[in-house]
Amino acid sequence: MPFIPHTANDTQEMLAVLEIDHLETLFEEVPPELLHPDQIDLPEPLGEMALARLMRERASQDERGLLCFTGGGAYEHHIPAAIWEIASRGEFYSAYTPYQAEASQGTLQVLYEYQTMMAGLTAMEVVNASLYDGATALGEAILMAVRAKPDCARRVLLPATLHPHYRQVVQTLLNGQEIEIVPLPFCNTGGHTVPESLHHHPARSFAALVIPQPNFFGILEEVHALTNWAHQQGGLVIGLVNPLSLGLLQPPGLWGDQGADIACGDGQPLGIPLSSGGPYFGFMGCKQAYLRQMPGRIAGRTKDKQGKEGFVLTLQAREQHIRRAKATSNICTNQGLMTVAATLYLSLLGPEGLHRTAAACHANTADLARQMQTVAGLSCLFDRPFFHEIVLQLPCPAPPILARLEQLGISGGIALAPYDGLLRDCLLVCATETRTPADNSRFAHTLKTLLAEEKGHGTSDF
Amino acid sequence: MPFIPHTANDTQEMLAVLEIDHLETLFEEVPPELLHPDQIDLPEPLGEMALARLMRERASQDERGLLCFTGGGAYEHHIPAAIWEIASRGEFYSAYTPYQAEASQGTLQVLYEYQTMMAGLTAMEVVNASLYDGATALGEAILMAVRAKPDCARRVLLPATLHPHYRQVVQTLLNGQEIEIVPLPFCNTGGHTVPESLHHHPARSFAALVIPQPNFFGILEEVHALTNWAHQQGGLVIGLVNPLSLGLLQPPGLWGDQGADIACGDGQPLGIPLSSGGPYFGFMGCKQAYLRQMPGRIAGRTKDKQGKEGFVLTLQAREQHIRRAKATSNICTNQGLMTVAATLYLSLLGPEGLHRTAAACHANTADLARQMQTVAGLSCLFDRPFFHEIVLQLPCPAPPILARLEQLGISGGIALAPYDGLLRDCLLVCATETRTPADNSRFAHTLKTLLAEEKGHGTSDF
Amino acid sequence: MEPLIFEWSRSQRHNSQHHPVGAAATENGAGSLEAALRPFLRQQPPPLPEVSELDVVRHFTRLSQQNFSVDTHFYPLGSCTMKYNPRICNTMAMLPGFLQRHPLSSTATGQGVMACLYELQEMLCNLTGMAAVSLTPMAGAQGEFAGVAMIRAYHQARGDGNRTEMLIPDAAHGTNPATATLCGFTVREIPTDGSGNVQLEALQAAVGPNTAGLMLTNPSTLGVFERHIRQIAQIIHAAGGLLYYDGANLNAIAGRIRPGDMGFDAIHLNVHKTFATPHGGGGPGAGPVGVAERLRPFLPVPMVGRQPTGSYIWLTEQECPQTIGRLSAFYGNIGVLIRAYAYLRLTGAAGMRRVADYATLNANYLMARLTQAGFQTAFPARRATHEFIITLKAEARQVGVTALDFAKRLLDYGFYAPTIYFPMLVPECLLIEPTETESKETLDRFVEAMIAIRQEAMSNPQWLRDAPHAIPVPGGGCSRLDDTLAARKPDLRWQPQP
Amino acid sequence: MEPLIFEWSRSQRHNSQHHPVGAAATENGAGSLEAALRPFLRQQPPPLPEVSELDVVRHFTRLSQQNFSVDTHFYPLGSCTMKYNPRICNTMAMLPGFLQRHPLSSTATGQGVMACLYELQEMLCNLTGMAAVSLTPMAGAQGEFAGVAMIRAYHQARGDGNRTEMLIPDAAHGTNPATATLCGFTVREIPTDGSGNVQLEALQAAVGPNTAGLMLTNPSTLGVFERHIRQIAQIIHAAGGLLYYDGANLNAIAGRIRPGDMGFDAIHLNVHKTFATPHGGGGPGAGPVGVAERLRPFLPVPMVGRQPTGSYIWLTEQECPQTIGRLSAFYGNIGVLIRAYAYLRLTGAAGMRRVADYATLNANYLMARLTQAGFQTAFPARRATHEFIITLKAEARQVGVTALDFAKRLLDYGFYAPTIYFPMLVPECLLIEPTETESKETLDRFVEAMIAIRQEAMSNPQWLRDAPHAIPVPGGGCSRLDDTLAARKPDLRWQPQP
Ligand SMILES: Cc1ncc(COP(=O)(O)O)c(C=O)c1O
Ligand SMILES: Cc1ncc(COP(=O)(O)O)c(C=O)c1O
Repeated sequence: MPFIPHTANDTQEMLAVLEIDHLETLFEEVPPELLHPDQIDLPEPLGEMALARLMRERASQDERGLLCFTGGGAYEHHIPAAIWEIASRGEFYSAYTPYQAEASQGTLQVLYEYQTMMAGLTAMEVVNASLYDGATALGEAILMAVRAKPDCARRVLLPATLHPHYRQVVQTLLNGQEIEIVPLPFCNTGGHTVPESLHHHPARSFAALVIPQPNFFGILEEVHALTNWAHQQGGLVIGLVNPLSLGLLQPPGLWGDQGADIACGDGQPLGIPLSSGGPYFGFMGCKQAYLRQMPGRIAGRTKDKQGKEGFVLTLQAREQHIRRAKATSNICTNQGLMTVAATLYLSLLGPEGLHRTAAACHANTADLARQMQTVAGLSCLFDRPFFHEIVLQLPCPAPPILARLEQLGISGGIALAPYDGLLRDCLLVCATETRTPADNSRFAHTLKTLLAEEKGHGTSDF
Repeated sequence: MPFIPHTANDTQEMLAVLEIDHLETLFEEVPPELLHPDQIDLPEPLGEMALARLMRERASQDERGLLCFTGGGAYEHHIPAAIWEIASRGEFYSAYTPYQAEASQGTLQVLYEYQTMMAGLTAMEVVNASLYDGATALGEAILMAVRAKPDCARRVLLPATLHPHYRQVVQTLLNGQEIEIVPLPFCNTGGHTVPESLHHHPARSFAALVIPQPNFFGILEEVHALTNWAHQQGGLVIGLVNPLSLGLLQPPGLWGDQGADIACGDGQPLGIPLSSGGPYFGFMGCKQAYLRQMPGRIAGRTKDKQGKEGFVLTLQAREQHIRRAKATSNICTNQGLMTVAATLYLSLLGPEGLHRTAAACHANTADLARQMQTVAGLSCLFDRPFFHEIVLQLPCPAPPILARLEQLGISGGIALAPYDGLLRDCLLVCATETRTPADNSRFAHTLKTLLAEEKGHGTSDF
Repeated sequence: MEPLIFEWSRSQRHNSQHHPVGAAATENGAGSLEAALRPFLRQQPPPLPEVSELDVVRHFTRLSQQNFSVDTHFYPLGSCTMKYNPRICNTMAMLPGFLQRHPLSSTATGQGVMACLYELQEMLCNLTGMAAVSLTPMAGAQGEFAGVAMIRAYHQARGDGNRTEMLIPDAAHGTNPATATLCGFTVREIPTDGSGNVQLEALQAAVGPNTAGLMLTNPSTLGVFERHIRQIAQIIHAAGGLLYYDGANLNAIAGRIRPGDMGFDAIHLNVHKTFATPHGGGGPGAGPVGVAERLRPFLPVPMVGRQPTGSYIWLTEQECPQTIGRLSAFYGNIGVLIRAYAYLRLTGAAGMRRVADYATLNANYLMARLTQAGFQTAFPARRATHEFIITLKAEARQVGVTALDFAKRLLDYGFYAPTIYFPMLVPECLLIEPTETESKETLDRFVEAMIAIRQEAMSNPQWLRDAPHAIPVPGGGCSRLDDTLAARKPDLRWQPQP
Repeated sequence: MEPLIFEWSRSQRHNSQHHPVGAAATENGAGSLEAALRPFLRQQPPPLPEVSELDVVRHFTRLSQQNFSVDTHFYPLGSCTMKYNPRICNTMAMLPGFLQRHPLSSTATGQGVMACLYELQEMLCNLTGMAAVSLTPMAGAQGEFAGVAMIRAYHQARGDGNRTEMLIPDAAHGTNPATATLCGFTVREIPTDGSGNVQLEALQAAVGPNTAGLMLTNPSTLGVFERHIRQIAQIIHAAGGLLYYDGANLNAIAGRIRPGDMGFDAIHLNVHKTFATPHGGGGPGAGPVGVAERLRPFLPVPMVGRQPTGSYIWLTEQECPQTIGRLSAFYGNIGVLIRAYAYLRLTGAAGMRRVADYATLNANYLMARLTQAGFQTAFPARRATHEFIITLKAEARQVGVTALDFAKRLLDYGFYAPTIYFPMLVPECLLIEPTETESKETLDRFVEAMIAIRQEAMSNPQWLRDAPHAIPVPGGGCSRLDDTLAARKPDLRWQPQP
């Protein structure tokens, strides 16, 4: 029997100890009408060999070797081989949440190191041991901010420059909480949230302002002005950041005069494979003052009976298994193994590697922007500083172009029309450090050709 | 610097301890004319990211997903995933030969378990810890037999049913040794070595008879008669076996009345990927009596100072690092990690799994033979019992057919003409447990179509 | 103790093999970033360690060895179902074709993975007896959130706006009440009776026009099967409420009993329990939700749909306008779901049934052996399901050793400890779940260890209170760690000595 | 101690997930094999363990943890070059496209791997200054075999049949004389002088018309560079012999000094030393051979050739009629060669030079520190190359502790021991090779440990003689193992208790 070690003999001996004759008897307390008499309708079991053949076929169906210029919250980055060779080790991969600290020092020390690195990266005082993903981390951050600011209205300011999926997830998570989401418009030319446009939100009329940096369009927000303004109104600032960008960009802990109060985001860029969208991980850090409002697990350093240092999960009184209905969140299982990978990633790259990677991402996208602007009919939609992702204005709808690009081996970005009617014919593209100038020109040339064809069609249709 | 941890500061400090200023000074004892002044002409270094891209391109060039019916000494088998997930663990993979036994008990215990399993499988009394591959193992076995039989002529009987590459390797290895290789012909209809045909080799006229089972053509040799005959002549018997077949077939240790004296072969079928031909591993076992003639490393069980059991490399007095010019072989590094994989394989399959796998291989090939014989123009060349590999007689030369098959996604076997002029238009094929009846009929149907085309061509050419 | 990675750090130690090279990186590198970007740049490099690749490999390899895990130790952690995670499932999920796909690339490039997900939806429907399944929740607790949010949406859609109360048995897992609160409900606890069942009278008394529903685990976290489940369902449904199933314990019944047949309206499953996806030291998992027909419109998106042509598409807000919405930026923990899919294809229906049978056999056998050895179980009159509870209150009274002391001492014997102090209503409890993948010999060895520890407790209780003494990890591990100190003076990140 | 896998075994315990299923397997399974096969079937199933997949995973995972390895420990094993094996090289070699290819499938399906091999041949030529390279030898010793066989073939091809003697310095590695014998030569040892060089007079006296050649390592296994190499080459060549280079120590000079320039006619390389392919606990490695022009015709086959069209082909006996022949059933250890190729592409020429520089710096630094600490080196007047020798003969005389005792005690400190008692001519020696991938801090910690052990030796020599005491592996490992017992009563396989 696959994965069940019992021999017929074992089963007999064990039943004998129980003084019963049949396995069925074990279910005697179950009302008989609930015992499903027949085989449930699942496909016949496969051996490992047949399964492997099936899965290899499925995976190779999806293996296109596309040249990837698509970002939008998930990015193709170089993932050092050592990461998954180590993170996949059985002792990490098949362990549970480290409830028994003494038998889980490895995992706990990694978490402590992870928290330290992420705290350094974001310039936040404390960081938790992960949440599900960037979008839910933002949702949790808002809940946390509202809890922390009982003197403010249960409202949160959410810029329209936020990733639309994140906005949707936040909406889902806040639905039961009577928290109002107040959308903030963005500047048509700059693609950013204009600080001056917020003046009609009075003090204490909101618990938090969310600042995505870079925002969904790749544009850099005026984080200092926004942060200072929100603080002046008595609200908290939640910085939503791409952790890789922090190799280069100012960390949320240093925004404005006092720094953001909560930082969160998606850890995918730190060594996590794209994998159709998950598993990734959410990270969250905050000022010390809000520590006991923070959701999620936290590892801490302590001492053992001999006075030696060691690690435990701590501050559990915030969590559901202790505080139950009054917990800071319902989260239990988080994305542990992904933080192991991220810790490996940050260790392997170090400050220099992270800086260079972020710089290369940006330089490659800048090069892509330059190359694209030489193509007739193409332009960059926004004129403000960006990081590593840009919106291209096409002379025609993007979806058919994207489909053609894909046939030609290029994953050409994200059509923005479905998200915002105003962004018709717009394409969100990025070139990470994995792209080369040659890749960029292949993209530009292919697009040029396609646009020319498209125009030809247009004319002949006319 | 990749993989060199020295900071500029470290280098300075270390040079200071040495009281020198430049790294170059370290080479001051080298005659200056030998110090290559310029960069040697190698490609520019790549970062890991660029390397990964290059290697993925190369690997995907070779990734054809061919349906494999090719055997001939290397077989596509199901490899349980657990094997390489564990064998690739750093502690196995990055360790050296376990010279310091106390710090290498893991590797040594695996070797001891490996030796036990292989001894059981082959029914030999002792087994070593691996040789390079099956062909060199055979070469070593012959050298060993000649050493062990100083009273016999330095001759060895080598059936023509042996894998031709093995014959070539043996030739290479024996070249310096003045050992004569006496080829034995095979039966045209049976594809085997006929015991009765050996009578003209008198007693002590050879040190060993090699018996490949199954032989290169997949045919089963008359191992009992051959073994008994050789022993009567005072020669040793070397059984060359496919270890997977021993899940089903009689082990060399039980051949004839006394059993083969030495067993060897290639371990590839036991969980080792095809990998274009290597790394595989050679195995060798023998009767206790010849233990001290055996080449290669051997792990043994012993006791520690506390009387606890533990493992060491033992009987090193046979080996080059002790015995030097008088060693049983020059082998030093062997194929350690492959034996770890094989031990995992044999543990996961167990006697039942190995038996079933061998039976499935054979049944699939039998099914293939049946299906092929329904194709007009195709027949099986030999009429004797076979295991898991057969020779098909085609009505036309095999190479162009093979090329066409490959284009159609089938790796269709091995053309035998290059090896033996008498086997013109012959194809050696096998269907392991990884093939299904549907795969077999796809092969048969494709071949049928190709032969029909070929015939069409033939006629039109006429 | 292994030093912290930061202690290995040396300024300027680089792994240049991971530095991007090439024109863009060098020519337009940090030095020459456009002037426009300058005001946004960080002044100080982030304080990350500067270590070599070898340092990293050694450090984290050694840390890994300082863990217990299913791959190395028996891990009878009740409620967590720590069973063997077949390596093939991992290997397959790590195939480059699956790993490399961008979530926003077209469905044309994702038919392989979507086929797996679609079939997984179907299989889970069949296995649980529910009408439809959404795979998107990223763990059990998020599955619960989705389920409870659907219940809320259902009542709202019917204009039934006063159903503000969620009923939850006192034995429930903490995520149940936490989730109910998060969804805006008030939690009302329902007591458990002496044999581990929900007190029906109390339940009957609690229901009313405010009742949104009841959240239940069955088998419960007390390790018994709730026999009155059909009555309970009737009571709740009669009151206009819905029944939520916490599927964390499905391993006990999968393939034999279906939550749908018990009358549940919404359920979540823990693939990282029942379907052998690895726990990863605390995730990632996945918590698919299933619903009865009437909740179908509210399922979280995206889901995978199949077109008449046979090709797969994502179902989103467009196709499901009443959905409770999205729960993650993309599609949930796809890689984890692939592992679960692979596992289910390996077992099939017969295999799942065997899982339930042998998980139950192992638990009952272990319970019987421990009972024979003199341990006291929480519900001696009941059959265990896949887990059961031992209470050490007698030992605590007698010699003053606690469940915690027992747990710590087990570590010395090379066994991970069972869950302790949960469920809260049983004093000094150990919740023990052996799972079906453990052999009789392992259970027997565990019994021997328990007996030995009990003897130690009697003869030298201090020895237990001081445990662990020598955990079998390299270097012998640490002794008991001070949780109170950790919480009192939180030290949550390393800081360089000034 | 971890029990043997056989002790976990229980009759009828199967992993049916690894049983072939389907029509052929069941219908034509063992029971119904053709009658013709019956006489060939084994009567008793092979005595393999019957264990579950979980047993297997746990057992071998735990065994792995009972090893020191480069990934976990400093491993200064002289002559063996235990440096960091970049994980990327392994990951790339394990790509399915490389793993799945059958060796006898057509070259059309192998252009990817053959491109790597061809370029590797070229790179090794350039790096070593040789005219041509064959990659087929499967380890260093087989490379030596190929080299010496080529020397033999060369003399034979010239009708120079009396060259029956191979000269080998007394410091040489055991594989050198063993190989010479295997190739049919008589070995003649050449003594080493007091500063580690070959005694030129002795060499001069030894050469003659019987001299087939000289096998030399440079830098030698004494950890010094043979300064008179050009003179030596001249002496050998003048006598009509050829010069063989044992490339095991190439790590000391790669990228800076080329064996070809030194006058060598044939060389082998150890990819599992210089090119960072993992040692795998004793292999697989690979031992490519390179030759000067005059030996080219004799290179072992197959090699990779490139056609004018740019496509790659195998060169075999057809194209190379004078070849010494085949050395393996197929093409050698391709997977290992792919790792070496990947490594060389990562380093390039500049990187290889840095390897030599820093391997040398580390060795000299460590030697200097140990000398300062009072240890006696074998050749104090010489620069170390990438390795050096400490002799403990003073300590042995003084307090009766041996190199073996030191080695065993180092294990307790978490360091793998240096090579001991080799080369044989230095009494109580430790051959120490730190390699370039180790940091200064690690070397410093090693020095501290050596000093501490020396103090222990002085104050309590028995403590060393009883070492190791507590090796940092789970469970603390074993104490010193009895080699003599092992050889006297060989116990080479487990047998069930009768
Ligand atoms: C009974 C029960 N319900 C819910 C959960 C929560 O599941 P998750 O940890 O996946 O969020 C758990 C997990 O421990 C559980 O045991
Ligand atoms: C100097 C020297 N020569 C030759 C060899 C033999 O190489 P291999 O072990 O790869 O056969 C070694 C390996 O230890 C060595 O150190």
